[in-house]
Amino acid sequence: MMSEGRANKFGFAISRSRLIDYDATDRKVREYVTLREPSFRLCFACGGCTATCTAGQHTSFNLRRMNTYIRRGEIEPLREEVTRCMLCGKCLLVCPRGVNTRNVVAVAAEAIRKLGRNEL
Amino acid sequence: MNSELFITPFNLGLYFILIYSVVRSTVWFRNLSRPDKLRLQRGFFGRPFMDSLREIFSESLLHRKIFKKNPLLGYMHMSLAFGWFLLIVFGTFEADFFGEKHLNPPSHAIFFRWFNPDHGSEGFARIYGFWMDLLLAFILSGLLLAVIKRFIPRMMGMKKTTKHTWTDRIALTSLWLIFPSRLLAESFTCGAHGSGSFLTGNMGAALASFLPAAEIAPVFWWLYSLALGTFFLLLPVSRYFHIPVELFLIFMRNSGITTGDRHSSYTEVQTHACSSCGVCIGVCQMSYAAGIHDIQSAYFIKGLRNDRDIAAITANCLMCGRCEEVCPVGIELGPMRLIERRQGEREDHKLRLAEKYTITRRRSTLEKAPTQSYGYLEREEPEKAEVLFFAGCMTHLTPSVIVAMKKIMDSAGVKYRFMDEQGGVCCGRPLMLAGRDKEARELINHNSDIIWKSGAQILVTSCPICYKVFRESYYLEATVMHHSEFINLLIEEGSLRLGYLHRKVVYHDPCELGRGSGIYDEPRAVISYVAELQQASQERNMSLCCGGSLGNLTLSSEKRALIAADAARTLTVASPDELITACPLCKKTFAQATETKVSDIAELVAAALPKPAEIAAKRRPARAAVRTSRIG
Amino acid sequence: MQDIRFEEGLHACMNCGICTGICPAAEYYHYDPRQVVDLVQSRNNEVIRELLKSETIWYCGQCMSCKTRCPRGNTPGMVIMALRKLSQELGYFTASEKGRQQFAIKRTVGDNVLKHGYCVVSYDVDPEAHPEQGPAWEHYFRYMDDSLARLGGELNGKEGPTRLIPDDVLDELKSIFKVTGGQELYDAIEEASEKKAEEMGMEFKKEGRDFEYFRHVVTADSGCHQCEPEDVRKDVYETRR
Amino acid sequence: MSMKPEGKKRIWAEYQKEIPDDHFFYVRSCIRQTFFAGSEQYFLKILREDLGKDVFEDPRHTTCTGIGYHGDVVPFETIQAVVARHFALATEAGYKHIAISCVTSFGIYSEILETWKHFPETLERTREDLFKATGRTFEVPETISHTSDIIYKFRDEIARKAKYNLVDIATGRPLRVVEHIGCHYSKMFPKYGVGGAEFPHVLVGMVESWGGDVIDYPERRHCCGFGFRQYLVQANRGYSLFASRKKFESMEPYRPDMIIANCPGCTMFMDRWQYTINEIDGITYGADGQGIPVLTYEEVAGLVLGYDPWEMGLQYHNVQSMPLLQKMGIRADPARRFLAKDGTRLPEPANLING
Amino acid sequence: MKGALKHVIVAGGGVAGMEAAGALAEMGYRVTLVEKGEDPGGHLLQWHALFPDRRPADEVRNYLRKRINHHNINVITRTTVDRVKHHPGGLTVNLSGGSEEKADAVIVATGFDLFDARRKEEYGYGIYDNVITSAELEGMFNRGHIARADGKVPDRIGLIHCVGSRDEKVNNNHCSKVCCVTAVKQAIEIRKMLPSCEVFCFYMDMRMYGPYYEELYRESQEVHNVNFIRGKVSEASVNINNRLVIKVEDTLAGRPLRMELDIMVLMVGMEMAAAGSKLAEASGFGRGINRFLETGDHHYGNNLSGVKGVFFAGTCTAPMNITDTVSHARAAVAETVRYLKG
Repeated sequence: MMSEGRANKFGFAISRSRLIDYDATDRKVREYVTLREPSFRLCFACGGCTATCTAGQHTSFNLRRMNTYIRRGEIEPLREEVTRCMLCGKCLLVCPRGVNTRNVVAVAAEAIRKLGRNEL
Repeated sequence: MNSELFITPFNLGLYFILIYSVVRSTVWFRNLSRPDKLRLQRGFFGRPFMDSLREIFSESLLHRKIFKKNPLLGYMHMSLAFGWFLLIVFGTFEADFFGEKHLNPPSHAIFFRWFNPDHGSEGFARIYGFWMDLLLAFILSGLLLAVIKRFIPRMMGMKKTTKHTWTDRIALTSLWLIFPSRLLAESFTCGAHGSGSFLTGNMGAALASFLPAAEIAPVFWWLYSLALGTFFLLLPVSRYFHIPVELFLIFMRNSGITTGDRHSSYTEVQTHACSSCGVCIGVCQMSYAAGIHDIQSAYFIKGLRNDRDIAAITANCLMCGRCEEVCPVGIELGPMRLIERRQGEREDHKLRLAEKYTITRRRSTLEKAPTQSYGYLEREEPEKAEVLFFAGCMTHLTPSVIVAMKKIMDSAGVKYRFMDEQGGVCCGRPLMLAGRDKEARELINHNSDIIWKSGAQILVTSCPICYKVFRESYYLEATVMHHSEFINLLIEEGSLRLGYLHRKVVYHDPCELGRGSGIYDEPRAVISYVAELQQASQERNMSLCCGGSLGNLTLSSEKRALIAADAARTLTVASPDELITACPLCKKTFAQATETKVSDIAELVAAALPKPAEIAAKRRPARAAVRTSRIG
Repeated sequence: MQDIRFEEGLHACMNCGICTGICPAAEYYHYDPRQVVDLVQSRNNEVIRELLKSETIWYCGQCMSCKTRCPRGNTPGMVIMALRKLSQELGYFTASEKGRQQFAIKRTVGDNVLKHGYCVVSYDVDPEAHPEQGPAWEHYFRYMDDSLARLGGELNGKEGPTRLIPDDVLDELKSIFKVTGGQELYDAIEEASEKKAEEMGMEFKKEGRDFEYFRHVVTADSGCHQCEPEDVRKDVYETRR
Repeated sequence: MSMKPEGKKRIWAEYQKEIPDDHFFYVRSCIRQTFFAGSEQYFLKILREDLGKDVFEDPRHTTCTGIGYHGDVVPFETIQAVVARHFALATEAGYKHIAISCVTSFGIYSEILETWKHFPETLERTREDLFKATGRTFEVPETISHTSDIIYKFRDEIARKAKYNLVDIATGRPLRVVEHIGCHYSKMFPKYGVGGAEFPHVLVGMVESWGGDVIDYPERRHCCGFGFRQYLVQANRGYSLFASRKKFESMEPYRPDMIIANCPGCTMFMDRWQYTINEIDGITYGADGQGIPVLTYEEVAGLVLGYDPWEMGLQYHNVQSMPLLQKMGIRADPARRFLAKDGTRLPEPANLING
Repeated sequence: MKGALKHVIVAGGGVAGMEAAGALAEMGYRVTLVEKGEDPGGHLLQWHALFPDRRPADEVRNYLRKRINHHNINVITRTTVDRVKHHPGGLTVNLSGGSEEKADAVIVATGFDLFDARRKEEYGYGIYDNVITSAELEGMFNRGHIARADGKVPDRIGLIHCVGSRDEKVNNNHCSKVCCVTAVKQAIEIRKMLPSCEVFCFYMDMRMYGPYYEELYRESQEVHNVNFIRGKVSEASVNINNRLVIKVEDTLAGRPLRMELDIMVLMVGMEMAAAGSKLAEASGFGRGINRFLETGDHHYGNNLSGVKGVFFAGTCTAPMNITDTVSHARAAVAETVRYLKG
């Protein structure tokens, strides 16, 4: 809606919806990631990666939530997020489903950059 | 006399390759960075020159390295290279000595027998002829092996041999044709004139007995010349280009030029110096343990040489460095891959050259903005400490190692600060391995800042991955030590009193610690001090990768498991009580792959510590911290 | 927390999210009733104190849609009401932008109740302050007597709509407020707000609405009530760490 | 729209609350008496004159403080006592059935009765509080009804007296009506609402027996967005508008002729926000950009019974109803919308929707 | 001769009843198997394939049919056991239609009823087309054809876990145990039949407690690309294209989510069977948690009824999968025999 953001002449602002509208979101990134790192599918969101994450000790980076967002096609919140990973690889060792977590982040970051340049 | 027309293919080829080599080498030289140019110039008029000649003789001609690894293969290469070399040298003497005039064109040496069909009937010439035949036979024997290797590689003790492009095939065929055709050409000529020595003479006589030798001879002289000509012409576009290029490589290397972190003449030379011999394929665990057969260094280099998109190949490597250890040509394969992993390095190199040779200045179109950014990291104010202990991310997943290190340092009375007790920040090595140096720099700066502020004189880490990057990419005043080194130091200076454990153990050299940083002896010294150390079939510079390597971003967990299982099997053949490593990542990876107990060297040492009661009595103060000079 | 609405509104939550799924606030603010209930359930006073000081508890619109569906019979909406009351009693509400707004509600609705006997009074809804009420209301407001008369009412009349509430009745209301703690809550809100105003260096008056602090709480909007991951850490959900 | 009506009927059958036939004690709504005084007046008129019922209103009754309660400045104990005071007035006047004009109040009354049922000690405490504060005592009423329940109960009687129907007389097409139920009507205590929480029948019943078609659209159950503090405080109003807009966009494809609501807040906001959205985004909802008139059930009942729309106050909605009246075949002179006491014309307000 | 045989009446011809009857007959008891339906088989009759191995339900059906095909077994259908009374010297059993039987022992295997999805009003079962139950989906599998009510091929199907389970709003606090794995199984079957159809499971917890269940779950993600969203669906409605619109919180994202579905499958749970309840009331059996039959001891006496000579078998005591039901029935037989041997 064009009216979102700043306060209008009625003295209040209208924020954007936080609803994930699955029929409006775009799952290109998900397809890209799943194609290049099939183990991405295996995540069952236990959160082990997030718990052990080195970057997560310092910032909001949350791989478990990132996977969820990618699956839902909710990319906006990830643009910043993906750049925070240090690729240290701890998550790789704790993942109970053997997801190649580091590559998921790397590929996702790549996909999101490409999305920005309409190369997806 | 138009009957000499047949030498034109040879001459064409020869002069082409000579001119080409001169041009190409000047270009390479011009493209060198200033310092490298100077190195090369200095090298050319100094000891390096002699070293190079020696190396050329031993490696390019005798192929000593290959000999060591595999005599049969070595002989094959030697007979071809060295044999041919001798043939040329003595052929020239022959022409010069017995020819009608001195200083002939090369063709006269190569086709000597054609020009002097009756030569070598008696006296010294006869012996010389015998010698020449002997050389030819020597080469032919190598050729025979080459043919066998081509069709049944196993016989030459090689697991895989590299695939060929069509130019390679033609070049190869012509190469193979050279000597048989020379043999036949000379034989027929000798047969016709009743000359020749044991090989060409007898064979000639035999052939002449039922064939019109004089008429057939020219055919094979033509073939001989054509084979040579084609070979020379195809040389630059075929894998055999490595033969001349290797000479440049040797000169450059001996002059002290290294790969560095961007594409350059040197990387080009290395690329072309690869003979695709396939030795790297044989030692690659990805190949024989994980069944991935298309990413090995030979293919990587070939991709570079043919300027293909090899992103997938480049990424899919453990970076364990085993191939580099065995490369007969001594190509710095690790650094080359790292360069290639950096997004768009090759394009930039091309652009740099373009800018050098065209007036128009073009900018890299590639987006070089960092993919990661760590602005969120907050500066820290660490407490002062003489010894700073950095466990490393991975070590936090093996708390037993941390506990062991604390015990050891406490028992030795070391005053230390635990830098990353609350997690800390990654050392940056994983990012570098992913080709993200800019990003890694951010982390390096963050950590360096803390280390400097702490005023530490020794920085001890439990993780070889961190260790390597601390040593190579951090600018620090503190001496960087892996905990195996540090423990060794504590033992040497007697501040650590240890009992002896009656256990048989085998030691696994972690890639980044062993091949990566050259630390082989300290861990062994420490282990032997507290337990019985078994030999491993693959150790030190040929030690295996555990499969957990962070050097590979794309390898699946299943494949990693295969590599780990294979490596563990190899290490535990002598059924040791414990498998000791010095890397948390190796420890974790092996733990899933073997029944044998896997421990870190620190854990082993901690187990050898006397019970608290015993040490309570008298404890020597640690001097490690103050004695840094001795280590530094 | 002896609020009846806790007993009524809070049994073991299994984090199914059925409440958030239909929560109008969750769609608009960075708000997740499921997590609020889960936090309260933790019975961790530190966490709950954080919650009482946070923006989070002020996002709910009390439509109570959550009560209809919860498979464990919880009512996040009622838990929120209890938290808000607590936050005001303890004076924590002034710690958050949305919380401070309680002062505005007290000075409008709250005061109306005891002054006029109604939550809303027509002559109080000034079109100037309520442009969104639109032309219809503006007209009605200007010609109140005529319009109301036509609909069969009389402003401050004896009976019917918007009749005058006599003083004896107002006294009854006031005394009810005294007896039941309503007045106490009013005072708590006033007191904490005055303190906050001072802290923020803003003008404050004991009466009415025409002063800086009131205008501030009514209009202030930091615009970060939708904070996504980045701010979440600072957000109360993360204080469990 | 293919849906199985029998399924809904089944549910309605399950939620038939007891609505008394006569003798109501009437309590007003702060919002309605302020913004839709006509509706309350016509509720009384219809019940007393058209249906001949006894509805008693005690001028001493006050607000229930509901908006204060849900604005979190009034404690539960306090509102219990205030409501108890109304019960006392009813008891004194000998009434056992409360008729509540406001849905917020209705929700609170039901919450209080439920609380007293499950926690009898709270009833006792309230008795004490009230007595201490006012010296009054009270009987817990036998029933509480929302005034829409009562209109619902007599919907067929009204239909029999109908002068107009919810039908487009030009085409004979039943009007497409969106019904909006106030959240607090039955979402908190489904059994207190006719038809329960998921498929409330209270308005559907009226619309159907007066000839209209009800639209079931995805956001039917969604809140109008009043959200108490979310509207009361200027800075929060985006929340309120956002919720209404969500509903409008969800009902838009069905091209509704009108919205009927049983909640003071909803009636107001769904009307006010249509104006505001129009001002901000230039969007007008409804068939051919005429907006969607939002009417109270009394207003609709009144139209059906043939009362003058301007006497009921339809002109005091931002979305004017002329197109709707036209469809229903009701003749009402727009010129007579805004009159002074003496019958003289007042200046007309600018930019109303279908002004 | 037959008269000499002790007589056991088995109430209910489902999995438990058939297994118990078969086992008893084998051991030389005279068995009367009373089934309320057209013929024995219970809920298995309407199932297409079974978890976790997706084997055809027929295989188990046939096994059970063979099991009761024994000269010692007399099967009475279209009949229910209304009352069991113990008195010295045996049991009197009243059957529907007024007839009375004598028995030495009775095994109650009245099983479960599927939850009546209409009670979960917000999901609009029985109101909106294309809201179906897991049982109806099995029917579609049997017919080998999955389609919307209007016959169109669905592009997206949602499976809603815990419908009528773990929900005090419908007075069922228990977990029905088998729905999670059933959902995963059905999701895979849908993906196989309609590879272009997206499938979503909406769950609160994935309770993959049995052997091969977790593997099936993994397969559904790895091979069949089934999507899982953690959150209990709040409500469903239909839009103007008669597509279902659901509201749910994606609890792993902590945000509300809206999604259109072509078909919404309600994974209906297990409830005490109505027939069983009637029998229990009349015969004074204890009713345990969530109205299932109360057994003598939860750990070592969960076939005991508290009434002499009466034993419980199968899902009348609690939700169970087929494996457990068969074992439970065999245990009931063991108890019965021990009782009859005195």
